Amino acid sequence: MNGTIEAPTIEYALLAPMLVVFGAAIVGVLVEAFAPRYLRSAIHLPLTLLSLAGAFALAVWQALKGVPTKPAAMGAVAVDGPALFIWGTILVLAFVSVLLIKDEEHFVGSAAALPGSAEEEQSLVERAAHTEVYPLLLFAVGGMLLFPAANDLLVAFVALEVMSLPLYLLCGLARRRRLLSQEAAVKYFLLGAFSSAFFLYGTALLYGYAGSVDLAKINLALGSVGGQDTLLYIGAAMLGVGLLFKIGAAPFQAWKPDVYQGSPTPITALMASGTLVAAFGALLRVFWVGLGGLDWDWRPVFYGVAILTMVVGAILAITQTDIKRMLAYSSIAHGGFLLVGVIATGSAAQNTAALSGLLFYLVAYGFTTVGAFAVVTMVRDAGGEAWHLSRWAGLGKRSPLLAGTFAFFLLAFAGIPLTSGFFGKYAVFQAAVSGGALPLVIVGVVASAVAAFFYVRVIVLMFFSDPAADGPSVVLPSRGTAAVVGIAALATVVLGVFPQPLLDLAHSAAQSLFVR
Amino acid sequence: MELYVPILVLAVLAAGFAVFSVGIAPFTGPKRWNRAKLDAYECGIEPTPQPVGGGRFPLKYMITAMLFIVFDIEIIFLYPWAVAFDRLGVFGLVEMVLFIVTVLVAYAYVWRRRGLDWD
Amino acid sequence: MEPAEIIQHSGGAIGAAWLMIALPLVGAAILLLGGRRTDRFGHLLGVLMAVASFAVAALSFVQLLGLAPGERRRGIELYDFVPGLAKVGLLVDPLSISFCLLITGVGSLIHIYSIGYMAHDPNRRRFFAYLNLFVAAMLLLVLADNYVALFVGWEGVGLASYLLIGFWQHKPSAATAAKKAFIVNRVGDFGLLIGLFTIFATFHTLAFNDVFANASKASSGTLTAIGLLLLVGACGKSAQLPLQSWLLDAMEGPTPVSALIHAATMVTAGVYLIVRSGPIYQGAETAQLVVTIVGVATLLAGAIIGTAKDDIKKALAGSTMSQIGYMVLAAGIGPAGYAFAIAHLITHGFFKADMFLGAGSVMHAMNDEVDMRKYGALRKVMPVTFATFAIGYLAIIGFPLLSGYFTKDGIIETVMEHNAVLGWLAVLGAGITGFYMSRLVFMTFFGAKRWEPTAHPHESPAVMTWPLVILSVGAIGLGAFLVLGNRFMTFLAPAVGAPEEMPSFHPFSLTGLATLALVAVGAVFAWFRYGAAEVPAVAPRGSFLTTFARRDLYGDALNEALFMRPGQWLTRLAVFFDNRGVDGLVNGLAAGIGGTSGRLRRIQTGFVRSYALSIFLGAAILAGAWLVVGNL
Amino acid sequence: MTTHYLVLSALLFAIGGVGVLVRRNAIVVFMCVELMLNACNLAFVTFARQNGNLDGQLIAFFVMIVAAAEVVIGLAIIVTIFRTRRSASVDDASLLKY
Repeated sequence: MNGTIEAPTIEYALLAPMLVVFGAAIVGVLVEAFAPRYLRSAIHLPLTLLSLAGAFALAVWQALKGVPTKPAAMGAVAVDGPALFIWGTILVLAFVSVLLIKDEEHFVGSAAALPGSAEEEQSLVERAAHTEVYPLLLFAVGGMLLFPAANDLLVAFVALEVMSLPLYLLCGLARRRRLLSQEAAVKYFLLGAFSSAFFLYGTALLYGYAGSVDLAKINLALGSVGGQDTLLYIGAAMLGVGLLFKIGAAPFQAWKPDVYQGSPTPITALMASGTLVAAFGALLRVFWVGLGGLDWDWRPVFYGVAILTMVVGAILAITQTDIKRMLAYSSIAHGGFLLVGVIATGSAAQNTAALSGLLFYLVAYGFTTVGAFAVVTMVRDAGGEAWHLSRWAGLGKRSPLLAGTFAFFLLAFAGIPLTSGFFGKYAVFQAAVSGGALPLVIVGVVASAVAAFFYVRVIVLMFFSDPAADGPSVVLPSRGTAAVVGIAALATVVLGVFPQPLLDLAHSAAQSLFVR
Repeated sequence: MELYVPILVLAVLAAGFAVFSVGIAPFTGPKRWNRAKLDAYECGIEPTPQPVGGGRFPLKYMITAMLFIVFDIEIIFLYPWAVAFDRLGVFGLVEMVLFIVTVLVAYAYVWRRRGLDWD
Repeated sequence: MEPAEIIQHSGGAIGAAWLMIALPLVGAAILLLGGRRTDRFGHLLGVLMAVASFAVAALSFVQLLGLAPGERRRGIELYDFVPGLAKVGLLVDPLSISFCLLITGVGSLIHIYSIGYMAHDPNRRRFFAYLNLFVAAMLLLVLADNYVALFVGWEGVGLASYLLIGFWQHKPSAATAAKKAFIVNRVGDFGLLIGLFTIFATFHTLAFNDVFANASKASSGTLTAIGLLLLVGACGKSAQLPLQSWLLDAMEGPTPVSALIHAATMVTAGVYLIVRSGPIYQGAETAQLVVTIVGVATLLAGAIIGTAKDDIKKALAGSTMSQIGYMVLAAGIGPAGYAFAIAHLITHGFFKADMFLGAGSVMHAMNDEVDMRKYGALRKVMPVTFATFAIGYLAIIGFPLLSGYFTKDGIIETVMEHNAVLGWLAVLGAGITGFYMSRLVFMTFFGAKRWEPTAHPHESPAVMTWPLVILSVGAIGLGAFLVLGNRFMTFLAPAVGAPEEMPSFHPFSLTGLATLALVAVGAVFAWFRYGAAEVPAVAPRGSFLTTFARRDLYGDALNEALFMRPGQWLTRLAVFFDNRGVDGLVNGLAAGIGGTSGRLRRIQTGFVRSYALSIFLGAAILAGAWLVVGNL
Repeated sequence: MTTHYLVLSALLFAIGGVGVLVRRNAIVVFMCVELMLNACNLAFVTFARQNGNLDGQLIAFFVMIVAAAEVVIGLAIIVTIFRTRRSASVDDASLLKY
């Protein structure tokens, strides 16, 4: 009972972007507590945007100052090149998504009020609003930042939950189609909790195997511990379940269409971009760093998962009649394309190529998908957003600019040259080919072709079908939405025409690979 | 062993007093009957008829219950800290203050949003 | 003489050649994104951008002239598009700079003219935005140093053309015409695209420099295939047979558009493509032969169509087809014809734009009436328009010493040396040109007044007439300037090569005299039919030939039979399958995928427990697979 | 000796997992998830003893906190949908499908 425990060193400067976001979230809660109702959103919006921008600036500053070569906070968090790149991506995408949230009344005024009840009427009359959306979103973004940087499995688990829990709530807050929204929240929550239990059990088994949850130590143990391979394999598989669930890889994809459809569209946009980026970052770190020595074992498994994911995503997208479900399946298929890059490991140079390809793809896809969902928010009829595809018929004749932009996003999803999507696929597939995964790339190309068929079908529907007489109207976008669509379209064009700067950036971020 | 003798004596005394008090009461006290004495004890409130199987309780208790769970379990971290706080030094203190402040923020939110109001 | 090497360049106006594209592009972006806020100065900004672009082009030209002839092919590297696969850069050489000067010069004049022409249109700003967009795309097309960027420009001008033809969307005919142009161009673009794929498959690159350097190593079969596919693209864009039908309908667009896009510049993109791809064609004689045949056929067809149209713009459109036919014909001959093809292209750009704008000026004065049978005797009312139009007219029929005389006769002479049959057909075409152009002029400016009672013709404002005057100056002198002393051929030689022996100019060769005689016969015949005689207000029924010509030689009927009907059958087939419940998929494979999809999506039951089951089973499979793989 | 605890933990995890699959009441489903988390805790504590370090015990604390947060959020969501639908059965919430 004597002697002091040495205080751990924590590199606050390195963690600053995350701390800023979490700090702003906590301040946001205080605003909710103490600010009068009419002032809340006026405070929240600048607070949220400023904190995201500030965190981004800090991340950039960190990257300029030099990328650290050792994990921070006693090995718990690794702020390395890829992590900084992913942080930047998530922060920008979150910033854009917030602009979308700000814009329209996507969120219910009083979540506790029964749909159609007098209580709800009352909340509408009072123009009540759940401004908690902003702090919740900041907490989720904070979790997204921590997840891909987590260098031990406990931190990863906590980050996973910090990221997911606010999202479960946000899913259930749609103003329109409350039943669908609540259903989405319940489904996402139950399945998310279920899958994170798998992740935790995997963590427990790996802890049993290696005696530590630190990724570097687990990797060291791979060579030295013998005779407990069953623990290791099952543990790795369980970890995989938790991570693949968040990505939406088959056979863990079932939640994605339902949740994407039911959630408020801005939240869907955030999930489809930010969460996917964060989850891929974490998957890469866990499997490349923690289980890097085991790649001969996990690669065939991921091989199968990638094929299944691409096929399921592309084929099921074809018969969708709901625009948001269609985009959800498209997101599943893109998850599959990205998994192709995860498998393309090998020499250090090969890893760098694969990683930089993945990073580029994530940025490109993130922007395009946020833009696509932003367009979805603008096409409305009496019941809210018009989700059914038949309602989109002839949109090109009524609002050619909007339909043209959406068509452009779809072409980017399909990977047509001169859009950002092309270079994403190109970079990832090229890395996969040089990594010896040619069959996988062939499946990928075929799946892209199948998916392209559906995207083109939507374009044809928009431009060459006659509009319905009582078709949906396109609301005049507010500045926020217009900015989102504009930014997304610009990013899609610029990355399609001038991909080199970002490819270079991704390459230099990937150069050092993940620290150990 | 010597160390525990006083405790043992105290325990015996306490137990003896309890047994003695309860045992002597029926013989010494007055015996006047009324309905209220036979009813179940509910803090002085008149008992309400309950459906079979316990029935359902109003949702308003749920929020209280949830708040209890959260704040109760957060405090788990105070125990390890309390045990080793002198060895953790200033760093431990600062971290714990940060932790408590964060919990207090949540508490403030609940309080301001009337989560603590009974009705 | 072989083309010169491309030299990497930086600095000076040529180094800033990208500005030529960027300036109008920025203009278009500002006008389109700025919305109504830019209404007040939109047209001025559009003009400014076009003129600025011209200034850059002119400075580049001057800088290029300052270099030794062998060093006049300057490559400008912009950036690596795909590392190791495609670099994007510009190629400033005598060929592309000629086009740049034409596009920005004539383009600027037409921008200025449009200020007056579109003065009362509420959407004038949008019009200028599209015009700027067009200029940028067209410049990209000609400045690109590789086929990818060329294709981007190619699609860009197609888009601008589509938007501008359909500019008056409220007119159903304009919307239909825009759609038609779009679809017919898709056929051409498809050919071009396959051609580009073939080039890439053969040479593993799409950069001009590398493709042309290796062209001689490819088999002539491959080169022929590539040449024919590129020709399909050229036919679509340049309205050559059999993809000509869209051009006549495209006259639904505002007249400045017809002048700029459908006369002076965009429709000549096909000629540019063929000339630029010279090294490919020179290894493929069959392809060259097909090019010349297409050219001759189109020049005759266009001329015949021109004779029968009463709509002044459609008559001019027929003439455009015909003149481009001449250029294609010359381009098909090889280095001997390239200089004349491009020279004619440039002079044609001037005199045809001049006449189109003149026609616009007439329409402007006549309440947008286009039927020439309702014109007549306008020369006194609109003296400036008449004078400039007459110069354009004399230039196109090849009146001695005017522009057309030098460039068109140059083509005819060259073709005659190459192949006498084609040559005489070209002479015949010139004769018909003399007839229909005279008919047009006599019906419009001479004879009796056949005006509608509401018409009060007047001369157009100065902002419209000055461009006419400038263009007509070009129509007078440019031909002589370019052709005499083989000035243009020498200038162009480093870019496209030149024949071993420079042609010498004979003022009164046999061919030249024959041409002049035929043209004179045509003009005199037209005078008696339309100048001296009464022109009926309603077109007489006419012979079978007239009907044939009026119906655009049944081009539409042919298209309908060749493309539309099969397309419709395909659609019906698809609908048939659709009705059979296979989700509107066209062929068996897709139907199979669709069916699979339809069945598979039932797995998504909506029950959260079945999703959990899939996760649970997935976890079991994953763990099982891991154990199996790990213990192998 | 610790093997027994590990087997118990695996059994609990499996019971929880199957419970999620077979029970209809959302609350019970959720309790099964919590059971899985507690199975993990048992495994952590056992491994901590086996490996002779305290990390596992520490992790158990964190897991409890996270589980508590999850309970609160889960109950909020479930109660909301229960109030709307007057049913806590997870099978009733199946509007989103195909």
